Amino acid sequence: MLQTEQLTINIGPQHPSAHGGLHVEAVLDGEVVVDAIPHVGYVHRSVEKIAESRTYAQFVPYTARLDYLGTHLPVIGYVQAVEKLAGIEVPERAEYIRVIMGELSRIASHQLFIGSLAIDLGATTGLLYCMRDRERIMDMFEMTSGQRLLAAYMRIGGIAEDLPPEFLPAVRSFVRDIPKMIKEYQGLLYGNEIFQARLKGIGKLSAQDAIAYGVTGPNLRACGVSYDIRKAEPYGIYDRFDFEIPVGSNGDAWDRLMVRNEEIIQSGRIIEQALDQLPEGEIRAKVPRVFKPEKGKSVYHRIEGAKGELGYYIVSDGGEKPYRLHVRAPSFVNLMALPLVSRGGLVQDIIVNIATLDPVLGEADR
Amino acid sequence: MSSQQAVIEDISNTWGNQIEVLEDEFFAGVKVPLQILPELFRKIRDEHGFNYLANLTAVDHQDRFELVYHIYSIPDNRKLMVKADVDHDAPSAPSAVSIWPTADWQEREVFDLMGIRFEGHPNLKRILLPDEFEGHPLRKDFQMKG
Amino acid sequence: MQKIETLFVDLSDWFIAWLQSLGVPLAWADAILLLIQFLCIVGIILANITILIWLERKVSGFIQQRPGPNRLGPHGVFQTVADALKLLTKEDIIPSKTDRLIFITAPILFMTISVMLYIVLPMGKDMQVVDLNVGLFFFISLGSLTTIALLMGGWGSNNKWSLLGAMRSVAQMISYEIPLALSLMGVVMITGSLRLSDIVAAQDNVWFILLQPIAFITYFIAATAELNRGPFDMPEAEQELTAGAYTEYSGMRYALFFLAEYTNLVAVSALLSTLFLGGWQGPWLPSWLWIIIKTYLVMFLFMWVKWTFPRIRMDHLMAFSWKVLIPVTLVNIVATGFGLYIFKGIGG
Amino acid sequence: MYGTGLLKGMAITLKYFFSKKITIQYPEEMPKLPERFRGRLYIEFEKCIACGICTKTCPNDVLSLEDARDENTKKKKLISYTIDHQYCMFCNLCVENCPSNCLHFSHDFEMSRYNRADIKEVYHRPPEMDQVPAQVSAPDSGEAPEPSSDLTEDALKKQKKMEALMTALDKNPVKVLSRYVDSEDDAQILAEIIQADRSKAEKLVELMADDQEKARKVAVAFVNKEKKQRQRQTEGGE
Repeated sequence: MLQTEQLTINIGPQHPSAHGGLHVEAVLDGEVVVDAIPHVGYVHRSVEKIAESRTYAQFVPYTARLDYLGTHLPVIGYVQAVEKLAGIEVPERAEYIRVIMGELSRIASHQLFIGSLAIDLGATTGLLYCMRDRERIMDMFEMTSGQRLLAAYMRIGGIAEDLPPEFLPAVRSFVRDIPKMIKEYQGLLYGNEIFQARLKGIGKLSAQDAIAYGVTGPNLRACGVSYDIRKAEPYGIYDRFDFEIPVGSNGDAWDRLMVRNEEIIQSGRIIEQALDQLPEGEIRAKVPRVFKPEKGKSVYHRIEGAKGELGYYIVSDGGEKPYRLHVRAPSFVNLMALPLVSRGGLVQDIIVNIATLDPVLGEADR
Repeated sequence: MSSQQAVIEDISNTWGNQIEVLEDEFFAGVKVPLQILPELFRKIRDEHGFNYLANLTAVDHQDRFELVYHIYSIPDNRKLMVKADVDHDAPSAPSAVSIWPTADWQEREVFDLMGIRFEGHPNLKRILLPDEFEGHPLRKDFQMKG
Repeated sequence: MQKIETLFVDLSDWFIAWLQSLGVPLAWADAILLLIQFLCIVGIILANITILIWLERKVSGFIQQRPGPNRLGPHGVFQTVADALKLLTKEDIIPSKTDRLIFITAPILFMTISVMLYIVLPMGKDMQVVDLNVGLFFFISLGSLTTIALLMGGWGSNNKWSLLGAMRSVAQMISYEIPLALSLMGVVMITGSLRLSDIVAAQDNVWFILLQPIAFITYFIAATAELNRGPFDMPEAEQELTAGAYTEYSGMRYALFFLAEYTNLVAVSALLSTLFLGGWQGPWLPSWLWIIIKTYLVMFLFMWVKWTFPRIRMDHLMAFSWKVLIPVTLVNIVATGFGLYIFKGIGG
Repeated sequence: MYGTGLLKGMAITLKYFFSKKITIQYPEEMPKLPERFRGRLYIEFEKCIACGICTKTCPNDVLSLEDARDENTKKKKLISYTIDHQYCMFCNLCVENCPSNCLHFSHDFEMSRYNRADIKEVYHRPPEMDQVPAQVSAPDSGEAPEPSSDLTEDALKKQKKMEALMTALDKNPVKVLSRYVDSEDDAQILAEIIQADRSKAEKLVELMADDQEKARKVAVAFVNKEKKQRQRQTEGGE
C-alpha cells in the first residue's frame, strides 16, 4: 500500500485571512484535513487586568477595542452592564440612539464579513465594493462621534453628544439603499456559481454540536436554532421593535453567509422603526464622574453582538473601580468549533471556515 | 422542562443543607460545594434541559477563589447561576468539559490567567499567554512590573 | 493606404535587396533577415509586457472604482518601468540546497518557450517569421512545454511548499491541455489545414467565432487555466499553504518568470484572435494594426474575468476539466463533423 | 443555465469599469472632515486653570502638567503642559470633563513625526503671560525636550512658510488677512495694527504657519481689542 505520512503546516498568525493574528495548525493527509488546531493569544492585552485599575467611566474607550469591527456594540454592552449594576436610568432618546448606532455597527460588521469572505476566496473586487458601501456608515459614525471606528461615543448613563443635524438624512438614505446594495452583492457574489461551489456544504455544524460548543450569534442561527438575545432576553428597548430572526437550515458556510445577509435587512428595518419613534429630550442621565456601586454586587449582562453573545460579568467591591470584570467574547468561544467544522474538509476549506466563523482576534484574546 | 423556580427547588431537595440559594435581582443562582459540581451539572443538563453554558469565569477574593457558571437552556431561555468556592492555596476544581464541550477553552483561560487547575480536562495548557510565562496575571497578588 | 499596409513587407524586401547589393549571397541574407525578425519579436514582447502590466493594474483599478496607478508619469505610464527597475535592483538569492543547474535554467526555459511561440503567429498580411504548414500543432505542443519549466522551478528549489505548489499547477496545466487542443480541432476541421495563414484566409467572409462559439468559450477557459490566471490561480493564491512554484525565486529570476507569464498571455490571446476573430482581416486599418487591436481586446477579456471571479477549489477545477470541458469539446468536434458533412453535401 | 450567475457578475464589474472613480487622491485632495472630527489634541494655554481634572480622567495618562503657586494672587498657575500623543485614544473624556473647556481636538490628522521625541508635545508658559494677563500666547508645538542644535525638519518647513507669509503680508495685507477675520473693514483695522507693531505681525504670521484656527482667534482678538481702544479714545475725546 502506498506509504503516506501526515504533513503539518501552519496557517500562521500573519496569514492574510487570519482576521487579526489567528494561528491554525493544520494536520493534513494529502489534501484532506485531519485536524485544525487554532492557537490564540497573539493579541492578548489583558483588558480584564487593565479594567481593575480604571474607574467605570475610564474603561469605556477600552471596550471599543474588543470587537473593533462592531464599533458601538461592545461599548453599549459594557455601558448597559454598568448601568444595571449601579441602577442608573437612561433617558429615552439615548436608548433610541444606542439602538440606531448598535444596528448600524452590526450592518458594518456584516458588510466587512462579506467583504473579507470574498477576498479570502480570491474575489478582491468583492471586498472593495463592500468596503465602499461600509464607508457610508463610517462617515455617519465620524459625523456623530468624531471617530470612524473606535468611537467612544457611549457614556455611562447615555451618550456623549447629541446627533448632528446631517445625521438623520444620511441614515435614512442609507437604509433606503440597503435593498439595492444587497441586490448588487447577490449579482456579484452570491449568484456566482464558483462562489456557491466554494461555500455550499462546507463546514457543516449540527445544532446540538453548536449549542454544546457554545457557538452563538449568526453561526448558531445558521444551524437552524432560532436564538437571538434581542428576542430571547430583550435588553434596552429592543422589545419595542418588530423584526424577524433569520435562520439557516443546514449550518454550512453558505447558510452562515445567508443569515448575515438577511440580518443586514432586518437591522435596516429596526433602524427605520427607531428613527420614526426617535423622541426629543436629553441624552444623558446625571451621573457623577466617579461613582461607587454597592459592595459585593455583581451583574452578568449580555447583548447580541455582531459575532454572537457578548457578555460582561462585573463584580463590585464598593470602590470606584470594578473588582473583577470578565468579558464573555463570542469570537473566543466560536473558534472552538473550528476543528469541528474543518475535520474531513480540504485545505482550502479551512480558509472558508475561518472566514465564515468570523472571529475577531482582538475580542478573542482580550 | 420545568420553570426556573422548580429547578432550584429540585436542586435544594436533592442536596438540601449543602446548597445555599443566592438572592440576586438579575440572576437566580445557587452556591454549591465543589465536589457536587459534576453531578449537579449532569442533573440540570439532562433533567432540566440546561444545554448551554454561556459563561465560566473565576473571581479572586484574596482569601478564596470563586468559580462562577452562567448556564442557560436554549430555546426556552431559562437561566441559572452556579457559584462554587475554591480554596486559595491549592486551587483545583472538577472540569465540566465532559458535560459542556464549550467549557474546554474557558477553563483553559481560567487556568491560564487565574491558576485554577481543572481535574479531568483533556489538555489543560495555557491558551492566551505563552507557555513559558510564570505567574497568573488576574490574581490580585500578581504585581504588574513597570 | 496601400503603402502603410505592406510597410513591413516592403521593408524586408528592400533589406534583402540591399544585402544582395553588398554581395551577400541570398541564403545568408535570409538568415540575417530572420535574425532581425527575431529581434523585432523580442522588442514587440518587451513593449507588450510593459504596456500589459500597466494595463492590468489600470483595468483592475477601474473595475474597483479607483483610478489605478497615476503617480509616475501621466496616468502612471512609467509604473512598469519602476517595477522593472525595482526587480532589477533586488538581491537575487539562490538558496544553498537547491539544485543549482535546474534552478537557474527553469526561468530561462520558460521564457524561451514563450518567445518561441511567436514564430508561427501571423502578425499581419504575409508577415510571419516562418509560415509552418503545421503552425497550430507547433504552437500547442510548445505551449505544453511550459509545464516542464514550472516543474523544474518548483522541484529545483528543494522546498517542500514550492514542490507542492509546482505539483498542483502542473496537474492543473496537464488536465487543461486536453480541452485546449480538442477545442481547436473544430477550427482545423473547417479549414482543413494546420497552417495559420490558411486559417486566417478561410475567415475572410465569416469569422470562426460565429461557426464555433462553443470552441471559443472552451478554449478561453482552458487558456485561462493554462496561464494560471483568473479563477484558476491556484499556486499564487494560498501562498502560505502551497507557496507556489516561484517562492524561492527573487530579483531578476522571479521577474523572468513573471515576464514569461505575460508573454504567454500575449501569445495565447494573439492565437485566439487569429483562430476565432479573423486574425489580421479587417476593413480599413492596416492588417498588422487589426491583430494588435483584437489581441488587446481578448486580453481585456482575460483581465475582466480575473478581477471578477473568486478562486475555484482544486478538486472542482480538476472535475470541471475532466467531467465538463473534455466532453463538451468532443461533442463540439462531432457537431462540426456533421455540420461539415451536411455543408459539403449541399455544396456539392 | 450554469453560467448566468457568472455573466451577471461580469456585467456588474463592467458597469463599474466605466463608472466614476470614487477614491480621494490624498495629498492633492484633502478629505472632507465633519465638524466633530477628532484630530490632534491641543490646549488653549491661557484659559487653563491647572486643576488637573484632565490628567485624572485620561485612561492612558496622556496628559500631565506642572503648576506653581502664584505669589501675589495665591492662585495656581500653569507652568507647562505635556500631551503625549502616542498614548491618546481620542476618547474625548478630557475634553468633556475640563471645567474651563480649554482642551479641543483640531482637524489636523497628520500626526506622524520623524522621531519619537516629537510626539510628546510640551506647552511652556510664555513669559509675556505674566505681565499683561489678557495677552494671547503662542504655543510652540514640536518642542523637543533637549534643545537640539540645528532646527528639526518641521521647524525648517515652518520657517520657510513664515517668510512666504511675511512677504505676502507686506505686498497686500488686506487680501491675506481677510481670510482670518469676518469682514473687510476688520481686515483693514488688522492691517493698520500689523503696520504699527511689528512683534504682533510676527506672532500672527507664526500662528498662520502653525494652526489656522488659532490664527483666526488671535486675529479676531487683536481687532476687538483695537476697536475697544478706539472706542475709549473717541469717548475720552468727546
